[in-house]
Amino acid sequence: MKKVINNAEQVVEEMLQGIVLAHPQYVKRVEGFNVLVRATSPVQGKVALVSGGGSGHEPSHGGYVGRGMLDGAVAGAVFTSPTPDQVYEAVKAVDGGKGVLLVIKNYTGDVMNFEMATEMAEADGIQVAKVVVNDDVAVENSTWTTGRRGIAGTVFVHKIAGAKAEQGADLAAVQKTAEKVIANLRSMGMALSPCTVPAAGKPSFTLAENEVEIGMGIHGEPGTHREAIRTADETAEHLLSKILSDMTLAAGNEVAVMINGLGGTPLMELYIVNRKVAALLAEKNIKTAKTYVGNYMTSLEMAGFSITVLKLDSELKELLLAPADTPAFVQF
Amino acid sequence: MKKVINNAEQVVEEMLQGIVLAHPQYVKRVEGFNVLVRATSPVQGKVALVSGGGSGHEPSHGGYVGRGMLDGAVAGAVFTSPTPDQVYEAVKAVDGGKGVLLVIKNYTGDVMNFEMATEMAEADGIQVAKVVVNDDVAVENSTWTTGRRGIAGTVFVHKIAGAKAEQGADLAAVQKTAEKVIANLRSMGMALSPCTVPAAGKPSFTLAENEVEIGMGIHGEPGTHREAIRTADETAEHLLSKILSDMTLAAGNEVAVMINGLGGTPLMELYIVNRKVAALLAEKNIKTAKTYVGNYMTSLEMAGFSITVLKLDSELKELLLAPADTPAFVQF
Amino acid sequence: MANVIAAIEALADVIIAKKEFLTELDAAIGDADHGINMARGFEAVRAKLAAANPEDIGGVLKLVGMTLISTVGGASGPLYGTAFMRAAVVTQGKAILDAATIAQMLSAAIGGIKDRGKAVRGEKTMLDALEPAYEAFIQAMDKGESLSKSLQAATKAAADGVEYTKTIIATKGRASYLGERSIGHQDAGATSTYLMLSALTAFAQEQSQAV
Amino acid sequence: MANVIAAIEALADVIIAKKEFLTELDAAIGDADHGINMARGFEAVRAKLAAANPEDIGGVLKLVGMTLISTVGGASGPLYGTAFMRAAVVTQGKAILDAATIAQMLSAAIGGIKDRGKAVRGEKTMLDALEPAYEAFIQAMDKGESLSKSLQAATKAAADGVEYTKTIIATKGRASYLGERSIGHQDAGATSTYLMLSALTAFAQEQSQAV
Ligand SMILES: Nc1ncnc2c1ncn2[C@@H]1O[C@H](COP(=O)(O)OP(=O)(O)O)[C@@H](O)[C@H]1O
Ligand SMILES: Nc1ncnc2c1ncn2[C@@H]1O[C@H](COP(=O)(O)OP(=O)(O)O)[C@@H](O)[C@H]1O
Ligand SMILES: [Mg+2]
Ligand SMILES: [Mg+2]
Ligand SMILES: [Mg+2]
Ligand SMILES: [Mg+2]
Repeated sequence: MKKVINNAEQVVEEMLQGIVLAHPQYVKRVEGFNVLVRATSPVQGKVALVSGGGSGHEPSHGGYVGRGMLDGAVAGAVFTSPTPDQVYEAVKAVDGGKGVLLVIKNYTGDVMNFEMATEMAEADGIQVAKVVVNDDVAVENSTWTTGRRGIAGTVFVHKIAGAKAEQGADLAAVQKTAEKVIANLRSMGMALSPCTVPAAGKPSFTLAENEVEIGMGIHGEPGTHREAIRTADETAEHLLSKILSDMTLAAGNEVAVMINGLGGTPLMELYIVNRKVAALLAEKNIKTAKTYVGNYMTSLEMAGFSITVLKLDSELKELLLAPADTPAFVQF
Repeated sequence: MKKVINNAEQVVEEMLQGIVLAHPQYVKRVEGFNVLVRATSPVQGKVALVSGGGSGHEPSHGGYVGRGMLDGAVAGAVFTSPTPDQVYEAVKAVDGGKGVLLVIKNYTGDVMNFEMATEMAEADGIQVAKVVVNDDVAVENSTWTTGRRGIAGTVFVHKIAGAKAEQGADLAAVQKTAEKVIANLRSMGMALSPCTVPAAGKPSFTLAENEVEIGMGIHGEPGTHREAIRTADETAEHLLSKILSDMTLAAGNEVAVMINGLGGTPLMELYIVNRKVAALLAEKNIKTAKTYVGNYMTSLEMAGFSITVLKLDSELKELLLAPADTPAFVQF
Repeated sequence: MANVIAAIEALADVIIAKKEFLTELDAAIGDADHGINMARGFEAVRAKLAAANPEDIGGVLKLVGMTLISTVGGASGPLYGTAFMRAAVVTQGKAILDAATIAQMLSAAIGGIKDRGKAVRGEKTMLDALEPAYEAFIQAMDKGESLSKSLQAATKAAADGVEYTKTIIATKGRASYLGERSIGHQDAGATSTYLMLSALTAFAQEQSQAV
Repeated sequence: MANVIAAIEALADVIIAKKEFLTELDAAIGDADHGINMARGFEAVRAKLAAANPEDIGGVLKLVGMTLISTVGGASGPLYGTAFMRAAVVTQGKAILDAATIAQMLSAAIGGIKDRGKAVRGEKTMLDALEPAYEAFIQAMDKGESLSKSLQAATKAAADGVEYTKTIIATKGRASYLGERSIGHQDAGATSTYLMLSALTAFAQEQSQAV
């Protein structure tokens, strides 16, 4: 394991210190907890958004704390959902009297820990609502499973629900908008190489030199299958077709697209993927209102990418294009 | 070589297509050339900035084309400086009547190719000035060598000279400001792993499992020496001390800092580095006006990072903090 | 009381000793953190126990549960945490750990895990070790076996449960994303449950021999 | 004319054939692109020559120079490009490549490289192959050797020059950043210069035997 770290046990703590030192204009730390909130928190009279999860997905989620997006982000150990007391502290620190929306990625651990935190906060009289993001179409949806995972599309939930909250909407309305985003959101990814959890010290899986993992999660957990690496165009087409076959998009519909890097893939490759995705959408007469290309939801140094498509209506489009000002997502 | 590409010979072409498809609000292509210019180019009555170099450093430089930064970016083959005709086309496409400043990184090839382009543009009656960025302190400065290399600090030149041009300054003034940035700019980097130029098909060097390359360039060219990997704090301290010993910073001075990822290093590690850099600067009573942490000037998928310190005066600070709106650098 | 604390320390020892093993099991079909998570939790439990002075078994178990909840994270944190919290409820005011109390504790723990995780047996989780263990324990007790023997039976059943998890598809937790590909691998959480039961059994055996 | 074009094609052949080798040399102390750059340039030269119909040697060389400038990039593009452009100037209106013309061409090319790159001999660049080659060529000519023999002498001197680059520190170009660590490695650009000269020599030899 070759990493720029001091101590595998301290990576989250030291990273959080580094974030606060880098971006004091945006974020502050809730003393004693692995929680970042806006420098201005609590924002009175605004619904607050809290997200979080395991660390290792940077800039998710601390990088999205700021005007127009999140109010608080809770950082668990690497790839491990944070504990309820941490989430509870975040909720208390950001509540401005209009309630708190929790944006949870659909993993058993995340859901349970955030639910326990909800119970704690509600006992304090804080209004808490939650949404669970499950955009990953790689995983079949079935009542027999935990359901689909939440991956990079979560950033669109932060952005759009965050803009809604910034407009002054109440908790139920912000939750409803977030749920609409989730209903319209599909993602799928693939990995070229594994990543190494610092405390584990070795890669969580291995791939042969010509092998890739399709439907890869963002925690180093295996995907749906392995195959020989194909061209960027073939891979993009494969992932996009899985995504589109799971949504109802008609010619003339508008979407937002995210080509998300998992941490170790050069931007050059992400743009090559976008070239094909844009062409395929244009062929179907689907209009792309906005495209995001970059490392938004990573898996440490994993090489690979995911594609996210969000179907827009006029409300979602306006909110997506609204300004945001956070360490990792700035938009006029 | 495992990459998300279609054809090693086509990566630059396909990437440029992908960038334009992703960001039509920001950039357009100069038809037939590997040149991106602002969607609004030429901007009349403003000094235009053109930069460029080999590809593989994304988001440099196309990602910095937009309001408050560059007007044009020229993309050479991977790690190979662009040819004069390409630079010449960029200059012609962006000139708004007030002249064009070329921001060149100090590599023999870049300097020669941009100089030949200058001769071509001047023959057309276009006013052209140039600055050469040489922020890398890893390479000793001596009349016997080509001089220091230009690396990540170049982004500060784009930002600050771009803001100056946006204010309406004339070519000589923009050039003078750019030169002040360069005089106040120092960087140094290190690599944990090599990268693979697509057309070469294999890594340009190899490092043992516990070995790192100190003073690494951004083209896979070797650094000053190799050593066993140290802790993040030790490495940060080593690089920063090399940087600081080459500038005159007194207690109370203000700086801007960039912790730049080379493409394959997780943001988590960059923030851990920033934690130490911030602490060391604070110890010396040096004030950090603004910190940037992320992948600004990469080397494909290379793991590693660089530290850049820019000494600010009131002009540079104001220009650095001025708004910018480009695909990869947005600031209110 | 000292006995119960010593028993918890025995659990901590085995979890910390098997940190890598549990992490490797989780790597195969999960996200490679179960051992790390559990070891972090039991390190904290050790430290908390050293500093605290609980009044009864319930106090010990509550401290363990709360510590696991606030330090483990992931899926196993809330699940084991809730299990210990529920076991604490049925041991409030008690100072001696007899077979009947252990049966009550196991039953309460299972209830807590089910409430929290919404899983049932056969979904390739810790329940596939814990439920059979509980049943075997009750059966042995009903047959009049000693506490030590009953615990041995429970541990044996948990071991079988771990083996059984190799044969089934995961439908809860992170491994469920793998579908068929989860077959052939044993569940990490079932394994940590088995390890804790076996440590408890060994501890009880030592105690009974010492007495 | 056909002869000159065939000679250029011989240069293109060797550069393209040695693409990987030149890239590897550049990888050791540079940025692993010299062979790729040069091969891209000479592929373009081949295509351009096939389509164009230059009137004289100057026309051929100008086309080569301009094509290299607009397709190679890096340091070698402007340098070799300028070299061919300068050689084109001294061969304007000429249709036959005799020894005197070749000497003029080499001299003009060296001047162009020095003007553009500001390097002198001994800095571990293509000049360390080209200048000795030129001198050896002149010397052989002065001794009354045949064109073919004179080219052989030039090629031999270029080969020695390549060997010499292994012994010195680079002070120009990308390898200069390495300082002492550049010792022991041969310069990529000197090597491509040697390869082109040796291809030219082999070509001239074939021609003289054919005649
Ligand atoms: N819904 C559930 N009910 C019971 N046990 C579960 C459930 N989901 C997961 N588990 C158990 O948790 C274990 C995984 O724990 P751990 O790796 O620590 O958490 P995570 O899956 O969040 O990384 C699984 O091996 C399984 O035994
Ligand atoms: N200033 C210079 N003068 C002459 N030759 C030079 C100079 N700088 C570099 N070279 C030659 O160019 C070669 C490198 O070419 P290439 O790899 O294509 O370009 P780059 O260094 O830009 O990647 C070197 O091996 C050297 O022979
Ligand atoms: Mg986990
Ligand atoms: Mg180069
Ligand atoms: Mg796990
Ligand atoms: Mg080179």
